[in-house]
Amino acid sequence: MLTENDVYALWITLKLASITTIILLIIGTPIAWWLAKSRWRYKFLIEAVIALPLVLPPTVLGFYLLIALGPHGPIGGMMQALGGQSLAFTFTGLVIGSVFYSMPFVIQPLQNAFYAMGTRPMEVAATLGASPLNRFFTIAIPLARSGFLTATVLGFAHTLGEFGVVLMIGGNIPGATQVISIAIYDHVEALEYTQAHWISGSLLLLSFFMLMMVYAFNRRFMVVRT
Amino acid sequence: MLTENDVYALWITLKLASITTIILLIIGTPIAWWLAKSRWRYKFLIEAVIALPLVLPPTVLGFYLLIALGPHGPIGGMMQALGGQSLAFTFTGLVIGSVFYSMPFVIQPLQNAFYAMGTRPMEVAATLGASPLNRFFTIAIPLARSGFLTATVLGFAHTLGEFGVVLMIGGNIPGATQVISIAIYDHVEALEYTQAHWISGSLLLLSFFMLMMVYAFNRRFMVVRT
Amino acid sequence: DTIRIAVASNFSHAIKDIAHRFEVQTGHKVILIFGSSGKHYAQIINGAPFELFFSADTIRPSLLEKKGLIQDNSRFTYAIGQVVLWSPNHSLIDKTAQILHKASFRYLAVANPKLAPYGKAAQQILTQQGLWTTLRLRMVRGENIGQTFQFVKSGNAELGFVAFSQIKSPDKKIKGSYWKPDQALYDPIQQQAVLLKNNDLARAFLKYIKQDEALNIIRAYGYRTP
Amino acid sequence: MSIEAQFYIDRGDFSLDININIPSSGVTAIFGASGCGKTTLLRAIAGLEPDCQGSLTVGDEQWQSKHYSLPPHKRSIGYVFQEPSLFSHLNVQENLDYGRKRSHSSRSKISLKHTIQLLDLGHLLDRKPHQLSGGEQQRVAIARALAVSPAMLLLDEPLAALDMLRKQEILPYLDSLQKEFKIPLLYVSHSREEVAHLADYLILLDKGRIQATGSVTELFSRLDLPLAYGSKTETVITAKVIGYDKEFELNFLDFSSGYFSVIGKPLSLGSHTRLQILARDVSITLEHQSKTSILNIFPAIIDDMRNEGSAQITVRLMIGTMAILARITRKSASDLGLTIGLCVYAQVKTVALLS
Amino acid sequence: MSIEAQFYIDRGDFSLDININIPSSGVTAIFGASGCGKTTLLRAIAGLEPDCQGSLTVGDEQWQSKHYSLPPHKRSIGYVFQEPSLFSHLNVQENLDYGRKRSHSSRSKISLKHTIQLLDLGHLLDRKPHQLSGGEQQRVAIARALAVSPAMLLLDEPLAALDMLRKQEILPYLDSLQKEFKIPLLYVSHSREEVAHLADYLILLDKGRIQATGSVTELFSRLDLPLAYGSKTETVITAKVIGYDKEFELNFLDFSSGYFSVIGKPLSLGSHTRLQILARDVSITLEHQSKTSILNIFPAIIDDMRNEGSAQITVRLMIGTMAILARITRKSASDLGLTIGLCVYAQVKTVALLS
Ligand SMILES: Nc1ncnc2c1ncn2[C@@H]1O[C@H](COP(=O)(O)OP(=O)(O)OP(=O)(O)O)[C@@H](O)[C@H]1O
Ligand SMILES: Nc1ncnc2c1ncn2[C@@H]1O[C@H](COP(=O)(O)OP(=O)(O)OP(=O)(O)O)[C@@H](O)[C@H]1O
Ligand SMILES: [Mg+2]
Ligand SMILES: [Mg+2]
Repeated sequence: MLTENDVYALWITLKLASITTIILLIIGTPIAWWLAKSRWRYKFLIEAVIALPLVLPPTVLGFYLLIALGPHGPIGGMMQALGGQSLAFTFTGLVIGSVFYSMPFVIQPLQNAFYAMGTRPMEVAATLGASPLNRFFTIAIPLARSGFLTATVLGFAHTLGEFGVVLMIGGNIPGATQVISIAIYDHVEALEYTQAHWISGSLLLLSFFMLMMVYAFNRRFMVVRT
Repeated sequence: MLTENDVYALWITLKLASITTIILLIIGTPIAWWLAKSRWRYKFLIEAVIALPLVLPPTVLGFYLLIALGPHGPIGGMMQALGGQSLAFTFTGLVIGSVFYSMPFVIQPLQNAFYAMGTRPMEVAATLGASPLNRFFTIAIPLARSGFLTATVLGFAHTLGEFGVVLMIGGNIPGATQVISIAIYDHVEALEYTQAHWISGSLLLLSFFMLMMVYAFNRRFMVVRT
Repeated sequence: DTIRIAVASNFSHAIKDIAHRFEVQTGHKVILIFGSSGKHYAQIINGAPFELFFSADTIRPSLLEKKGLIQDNSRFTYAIGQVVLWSPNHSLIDKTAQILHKASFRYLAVANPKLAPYGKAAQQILTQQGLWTTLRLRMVRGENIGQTFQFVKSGNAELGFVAFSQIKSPDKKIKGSYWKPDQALYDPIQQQAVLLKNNDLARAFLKYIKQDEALNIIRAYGYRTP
Repeated sequence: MSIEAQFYIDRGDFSLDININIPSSGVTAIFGASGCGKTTLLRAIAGLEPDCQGSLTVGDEQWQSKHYSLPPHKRSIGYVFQEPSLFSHLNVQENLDYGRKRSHSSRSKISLKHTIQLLDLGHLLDRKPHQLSGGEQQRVAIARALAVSPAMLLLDEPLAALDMLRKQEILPYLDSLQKEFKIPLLYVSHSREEVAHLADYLILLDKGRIQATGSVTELFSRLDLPLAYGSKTETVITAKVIGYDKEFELNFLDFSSGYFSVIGKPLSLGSHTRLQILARDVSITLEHQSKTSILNIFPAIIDDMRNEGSAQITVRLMIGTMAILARITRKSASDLGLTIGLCVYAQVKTVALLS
Repeated sequence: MSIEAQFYIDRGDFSLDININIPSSGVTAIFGASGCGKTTLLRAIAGLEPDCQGSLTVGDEQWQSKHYSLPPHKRSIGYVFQEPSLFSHLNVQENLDYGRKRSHSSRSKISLKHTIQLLDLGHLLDRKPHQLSGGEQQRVAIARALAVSPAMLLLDEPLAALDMLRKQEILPYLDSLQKEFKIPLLYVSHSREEVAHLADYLILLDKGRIQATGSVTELFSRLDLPLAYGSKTETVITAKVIGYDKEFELNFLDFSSGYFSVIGKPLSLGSHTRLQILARDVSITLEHQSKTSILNIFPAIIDDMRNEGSAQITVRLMIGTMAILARITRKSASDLGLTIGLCVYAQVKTVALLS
């Protein structure tokens, strides 16, 4: 059975995953577009940097983020100098960490989708009077639909299951920064297996339904290519 | 400075990531192809299931895998009935866990790439006398190149940084199942921060060079679309 | 009022019990944050909002003390852990743990001696018996004592050195067979707590935990008290 | 030996339902309005329409029957799609080699070198498809299909994107291939000119159904088919070479009831050749006229007249046993008092050699 | 007002280097072999070639100069690409609406309804592009470009994939649009017929360079251009409507030195119209002949004769001050003893109204 804490953790998790995914889509889309279309010689350096956060174990990445966000770290120090609060152990901190960590899962599929689209549809839209921004929204995004789907699913799911980073910079504070993945982990650690099974089961079921809906819905809007 | 153990862990990590990626590409490619091309009504169920392992925190997933591999679990029980050994705490077990966990990162980009290709190139190849398998290798795979690149990078990097699952079912046996991510984690936990920085730095540098090479190399073979 | 207490995972059951009573008696709220002590340490030096820290060892509290991050003279030992060799199999372990000498098992689970005091204790016990090197290849190492327990519990390791507190709880009978080594065989596993902030409620909690009511609970969960 | 096809494909708005017998040698043109099912028919023959029901026999091989369908890669065909459809990851040379390497046809090979030369692809071999112009892509696609040395060629408007001069080079080449290698050729085209030039046999499609099939000679002179309307009505006839005038480069070609003088290179004596006469090139006079630049003038009898509902009429003239069509204004017909059965002279301004 | 373009694009193997002045009204045809740079030129005008250097002035607007290039979406053009290039995620209706919604042209709108009807797209509006045949896609692409109500139309072989009947419907429609809305039309085509029908002005391209520019009338009667060769040499002349014969549906069209009788619907009296005369349709006689179905016979003087190195010669005849080309066999020329300066009769079998 779910405790009140667990329910709250689930709520925080969904909030975190949604916000992270939205932010990732917002900042990832222009980056992916640029990566797909730019002819800059040293683009590959940026591409390599984007995939880097992946190779560090999440807890370690979280550790470094913690140092960076902490009062002695560059970001945290800056925040404090500006009179702001430290971001560590806050929900905002969680969002920053998750965004950082799930970035490649959003950018890479989008980049591929934009690339596969070719230049022609955008040229046609331009001759039909659509401004760059307008054609980006009315042509590029719909045509990159399956890339967006993948990006969203991977980004969202990865943030759901995200753990190490969140544990480190979130501080696992129930009701504030404890997400469901850590709640399950805590139950497992505390040998409360039944509880762990329950939450895992609910999470899986919920995710399965969400994913199923997304994919089933997507079928209807598939862009057919020949 | 890297200890002998760390170097060995790095070696095991690279071995694990390579083998996992290869296995994932081998089993992921046909699945992705099927998902991209099939017109089966309930395909979306399979698509949802494939993305599921993502939503569980890795440690918890590892926990369930551990139970499954154990003597009372379905897989472990079967193995024992067949007279085999338990897979937990072996390198093979690690590979199984990693494959399971990194699956969606390989399948999704491939599926998108196959989908974006459309049907025409394969039809043309057929009329030119290429058998289904032959045209799959000579047409579909090269055209899905950027999908393969993404799948490989995401799969490999994710396995490199993989941690929870490996920690759980690997047993962290130095020289056998201790991977570099756990080694860094251990250093962090043991407050040996300097050591942790060193290994993280080396891993990042190594990964950066590998990624850079891959992307730089890829530039030359990009399939241009208009 | 509310206080936040970072607690080593292995002490979770006992402290939940204690905190609950404390809450009932005082009407204040206690938020418990479980995790590994290494992580908590890293978080505390980076400004985590904890009032109290219940570590699994003595090292981290004394380091914090050295750094001047705790309230003066607040460091004290709240519990002393006991290590046991345990197996869910009722007949595996006899009173003298002959099985260790016979080595008739595939895996022995031990917590990482570098990270977990229980692992260090196990190491001391085995070294004294001249088994540490001979059994090395059969040992699987849990990152912490919780994971070590899971290795054994899931049946993947036949037996392992776990915390007595993990198999003993006030209301349940111990399942399986175990051997409780003499206290003299290893350095006492002192678990220390420190007060991080000058907070009245936190001081009240510390006061409460030193009273008999709390000490009884601690003992009922398989710890000794100083 | 022939190609027998019976296909049924249902797509809701559109269905293809045909039963045809295509000669397995020579050129068969498929003609019809946009959207009438030409591409669909070719795809069905190539085995690319999975929902196609019916049967297909090519020579003595059964390619499709009720319960069986030979997979496309085992059908020895060369297919030029309506869009060039080059492999974007291969350069031109590799595109050309793709099919050639996989061709296990035992028949004598079409020389790739010659094809490359004729389609003027030599300077493009290292290019990737996106570096080619539309017409260049189309030429590569044609060469790629030919390189397979297939047992049958399916061409879907292969020359649509090419200029006149290029067409005039490629058409005779396709024709010669077909003759030399005995490859039946199925050819979709919107151009009556191309069809008249190249085709022996014609399939007229309309909304997924066969409207008419037959030899080009036959169909082109039938007044009841849409072919006879528009500005390009023509007659195609077969004649025998009986002589050559070296000085003026004129061939003399005998048909049942007279001979034509037709300009061109000397044809081999005694051989049969195809001639095209556009109805618009035929004028009618009541008297035999001399001192005119028109060389081919024949006595003829008016066999039929059909008003096209405009200012023109189409007149069928019998020169002996041969029918040709003439298109003249209603005014001329009235001025000259033309009626069926009247004896007149047919003046043929231009006769084109088709083969 | 006119369109002045000076472009330089370098692609290694190929470079486009032109400097032209295109009339900003009427139809300008771009003609040239496959790969000569026609598509590249249109793309440069549309602003789609980023590496294009030079300048472009359209009317009084500067679209490109050394340091500035008006972005493509601000150039009020309608562009039909060589491939249909429909938006695959939109259905036909949405494709058509895409440009129309974004068109902020103040000029009077082209009626989409009428375009749909004329291009016969009514039954396809709900379809996605992959459900259309090649020609159907092409028609949608044309309608989509027109729906923008652009200030200039760029058409890259828009009719290549269409059948004859369809072409005959669309050509006059394009022509009427151009007249009614005063939209200059740049038209790439490989078909001399289409060009003769539609174009006022002609640009001949060869390997990225201008080979010739000028009015169709002028270029089509120049013997030194490749246009004058091949089977389709023609003359285009302008004449004035002076009368109509209702019964036989004949227009009488006055040119400087006589009049033509041409079939067709009544033209408005006094208006000027364009006529096409194919060289192959003109025969020469020494005497005036009657009792012939040929209506248009004029006295003429031989102005020039050019041997095409074959059995035919092209003769330029002056009918008064108007030049027309005739193509006859060398044998006829020799039989009739034709020489420059000789007085003869030109018999014109067919005169086509172009506009
Ligand atoms: N990316 C490129 N790199 C190099 N050459 C190119 C590239 N794109 C086009 N070309 C060349 O530029 C020339 C002009 O191409 P363009 O498409 O303008 O020809 P076109 O006149 O439209 O021909 P077509 O009638 O075949 O469509 C061609 O010779 C072509 O090979
Ligand atoms: N996927 C589809 N769904 C529904 N209708 C389709 C589909 N594909 C093609 N059609 C319709 O089938 C008919 C035949 O198409 P086909 O491509 O064979 O025509 P076509 O004769 O080749 O025409 P064109 O000369 O324009 O290329 C067309 O009316 C087209 O609209
Ligand atoms: Mg077609
Ligand atoms: Mg072109």
